[in-house]
Amino acid sequence: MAHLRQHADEFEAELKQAVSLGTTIMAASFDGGVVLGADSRTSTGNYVANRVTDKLTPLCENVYVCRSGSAADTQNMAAYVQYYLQQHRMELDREVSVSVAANLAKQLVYNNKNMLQAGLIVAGFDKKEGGSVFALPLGGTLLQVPFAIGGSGSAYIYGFCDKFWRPNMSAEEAKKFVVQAVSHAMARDGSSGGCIRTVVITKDGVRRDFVPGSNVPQHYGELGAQYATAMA
Amino acid sequence: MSGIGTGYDLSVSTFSPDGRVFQTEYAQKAVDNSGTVVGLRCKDGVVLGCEKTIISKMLVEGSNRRTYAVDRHAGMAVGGVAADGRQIVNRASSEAQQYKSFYGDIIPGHVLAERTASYVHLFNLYWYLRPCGSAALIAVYDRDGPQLYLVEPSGTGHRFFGTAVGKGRTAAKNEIEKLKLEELTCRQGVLEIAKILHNVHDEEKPFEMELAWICDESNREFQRVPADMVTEANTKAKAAKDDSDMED
Amino acid sequence: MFRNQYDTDVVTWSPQGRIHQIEYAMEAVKQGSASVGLKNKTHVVLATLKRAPSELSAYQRKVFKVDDHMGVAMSGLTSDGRSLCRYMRNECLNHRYVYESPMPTTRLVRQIADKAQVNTQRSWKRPYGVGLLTAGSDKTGPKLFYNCPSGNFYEYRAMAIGARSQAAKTYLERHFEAFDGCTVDELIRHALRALSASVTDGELTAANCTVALVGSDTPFVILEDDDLEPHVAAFKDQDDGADGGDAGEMAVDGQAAGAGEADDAAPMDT
Amino acid sequence: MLARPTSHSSALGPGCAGPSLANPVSFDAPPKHQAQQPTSGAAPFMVEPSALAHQGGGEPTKRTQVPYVTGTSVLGVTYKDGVLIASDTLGSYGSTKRYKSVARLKKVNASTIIGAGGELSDFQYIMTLLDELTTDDYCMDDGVVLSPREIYNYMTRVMYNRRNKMDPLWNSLVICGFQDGKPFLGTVGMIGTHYTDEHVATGFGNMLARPLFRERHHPDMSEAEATKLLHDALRVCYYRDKNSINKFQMAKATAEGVTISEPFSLETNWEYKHFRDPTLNAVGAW
Repeated sequence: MAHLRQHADEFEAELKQAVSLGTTIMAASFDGGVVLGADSRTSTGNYVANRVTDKLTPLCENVYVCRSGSAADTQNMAAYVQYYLQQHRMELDREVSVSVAANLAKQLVYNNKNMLQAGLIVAGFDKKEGGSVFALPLGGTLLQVPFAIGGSGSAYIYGFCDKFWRPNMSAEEAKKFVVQAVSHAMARDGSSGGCIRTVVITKDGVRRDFVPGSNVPQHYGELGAQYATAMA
Repeated sequence: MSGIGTGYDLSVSTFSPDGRVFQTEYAQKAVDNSGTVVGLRCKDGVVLGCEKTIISKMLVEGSNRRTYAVDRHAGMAVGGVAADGRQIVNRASSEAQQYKSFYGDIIPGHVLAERTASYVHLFNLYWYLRPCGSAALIAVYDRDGPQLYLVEPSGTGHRFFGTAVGKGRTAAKNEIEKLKLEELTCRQGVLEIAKILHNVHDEEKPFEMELAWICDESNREFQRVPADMVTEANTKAKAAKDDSDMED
Repeated sequence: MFRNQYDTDVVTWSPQGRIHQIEYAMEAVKQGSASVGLKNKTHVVLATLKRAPSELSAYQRKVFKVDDHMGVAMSGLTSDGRSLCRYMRNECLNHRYVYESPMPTTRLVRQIADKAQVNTQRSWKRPYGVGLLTAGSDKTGPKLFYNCPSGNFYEYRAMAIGARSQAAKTYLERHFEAFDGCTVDELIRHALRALSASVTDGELTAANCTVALVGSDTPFVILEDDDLEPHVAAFKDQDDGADGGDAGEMAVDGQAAGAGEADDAAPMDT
Repeated sequence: MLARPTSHSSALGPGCAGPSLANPVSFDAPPKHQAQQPTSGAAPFMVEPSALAHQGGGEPTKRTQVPYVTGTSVLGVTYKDGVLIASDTLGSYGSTKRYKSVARLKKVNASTIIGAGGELSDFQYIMTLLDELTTDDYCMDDGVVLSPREIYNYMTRVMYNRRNKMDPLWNSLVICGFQDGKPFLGTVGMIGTHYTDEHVATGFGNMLARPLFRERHHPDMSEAEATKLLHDALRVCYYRDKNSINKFQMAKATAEGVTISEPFSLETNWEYKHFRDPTLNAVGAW
């Protein structure tokens, strides 16, 4: 009995751990827009709390954010930025620029760096600058970059991205690049997994896409769908 | 209807029976009675010009400023009470600074104009304040191109192609309407403003022109017009005026 | 004395677009004894007439050091002036603390003007009743400013304020173009001569005036009594000498003083 | 343009000096009468109350953060006609070389450059402070512009006051410029420590580059000599500082003004005989 209770207590403790996006997120700019991508796993300790998470959150019509870190912190930060951008949109009376959205997120991260666990990537499209990607890691440094990766899984794909990212890709090429990269991270990072979600933002608007877990590209040491035993 | 002696014109928080706020109108008088300020939006930028009566020959040239940069991409010229105008300038520049630190971007023209107008308007709301006795011409060059706004003591703000406030405003506005602003460059605008200021100026007193612009030539930064250009415009304007006087 | 219903507080505009309370505050400056300021290429000189409320009292001080590179002379309500002066000293100290350099004169003078403006737009305040002549020397050279109760400020090459200052002003207007080439001693003599035109009773002595000096290599210094005596003596010698005509001329200016003062700039004027 | 006291705000900037805003705009009703505050001049040096507010009892709050995205050393040397400073362009994330094109040298105004190591978000914040000061100078348009030394002094106050709030800006700064016909070069640490010298280096550079400077630097070097010295020092830093990359920028301040170079790399040498074949005479000994 005693050891059962101990088991239960350990399990309780695990559930009480912060719900965290041990994650792979990324965004890349291409000719005429940006593409964002993320896995869909949310964990509490070793337990997968959500296997179909959406880590690509809209900040306004033309800007999205990839969230990593604490799910609670990043969801609420996104809500704050949405609120500020709506205010801003009304005062400005025209399209919000990606840099403004990124800067608002930066204020939140920088001014509360001791309270928040949040690594973000802000990306979107505006008429003046076209597609832009902003990396916003822990601590609140804001850097405009051609592409950005983040979350625990990103450590496994620096080499892949450094090799395969090129300037002036087409939307299709960029999306393929992102899906490939995220799948490689998912293949090695236990905290990343599930499906791959992508968002492509161009002058024509936002297009979402979804790669179900069963269709995620398979890599070294894995068995592809063709080997799968059918569900009952 | 005149408000004098009725008691309805003593406080900014009092309406007259026919729905006017006389204190606001009186503040506008302060602008109407002082030196002319002209603003032109040309095709490549905005030029602002002020007529400054020289109250003493011992004044240092260029002292008693009327044009102020509010940020690198925005500036204003104030007509009326100079001291009140400076408060408006201070507020406008702190608005510009706050906007930049919050949004990480320069303040757009219409936002600056709107926020400045709200500030000026606040002085029309409380019995313990008085309306500002100055009007501000705001020149901005942002991603939407060059823009000119006018904020008046009542707190109203409008966008203009060209406008004028102060003693010579009526004559000045007549002159402005004759200009083809969409074809005019700022360089030409400087001369036009000089001519207008010379025309409306009461010849009894000596005066000084203060000109500022924001245009491609100034790297889209709000600056005083270079001294040699002002001198040149001054001479040409004076000559033009003498010519037309001869004809009369 | 006029009276109208628009002149009792600072938040009421008159139908003509004037604020009488501000204009009255500017009158307060003229109640105070005269102050003059003038500069050459390197130095600024301030000079004031002092008054004593009684035979038994000391003279009221009207020149104050703000910092090593700056000082003020005032006419009008000296108590208002002293509180402004205290503010200026504080700002200079803070500037030195943050930047380890002297506060630029133009900046401080504008801050004072902005501060004075606030007093002209709040019903629970009154405008300052003092005119300040600020002399400063910083990396942009010697500077002389006049701060008015209205919140306006002007940069001058030479200026006089206070009671019967029109006489001094007339003297300065006649000579200021030559000041740039003057030595410091000559500049002080000009200051004394201008000031003497505004003396109401008796004559200018080392006891009833104060001179102050600041320049690029001269920290702000106040000359009074014994320190001032040689300068006053030199100025008297010169005026008693061959150049007597000038002194006579001044006396005439002095009499015309009262009439000329009306053309002072109204607060809203450019 | 803002007529404001000499500090940014009583809470953030150099902070503890400086009264409230010069021209506070209050639209509140007339103030209630209050007893007169003492006017001894002590008030401006009071401790900012909010800095103590959280210390109500129990454990003192620790706000001393850890740095996340960091830059490494900045080096600087004076020479005959000016001053040169240099750094690499890496933003490290722990020991991950994460961002490789971060400009860590920035122009402040026409005569001043600042370079930073340490937490880059704090450096970005410092740049917003300095941009505000420079914009103020621009707006005032009165010919008064902050000199390199004034900016240096300002930064010492900012850094020291933040450390007094137990919330330091995690940077080492190098500030250089040209003033009164002479080069200016100084450094400010994260707790406000500061000094000026003819050559400076922050962080690891203090161990790696300064010995070289001490041997080879003299104040009347030519620009070419100074550039060579800095290149050699940068090369050593690249060899022996693990958080560095071979991509640098160099900035120059002279009487003509300031410039910041495009990123460049340096030739490195791995061709010593014993590098290629270290175990020639003793297999397994290296």
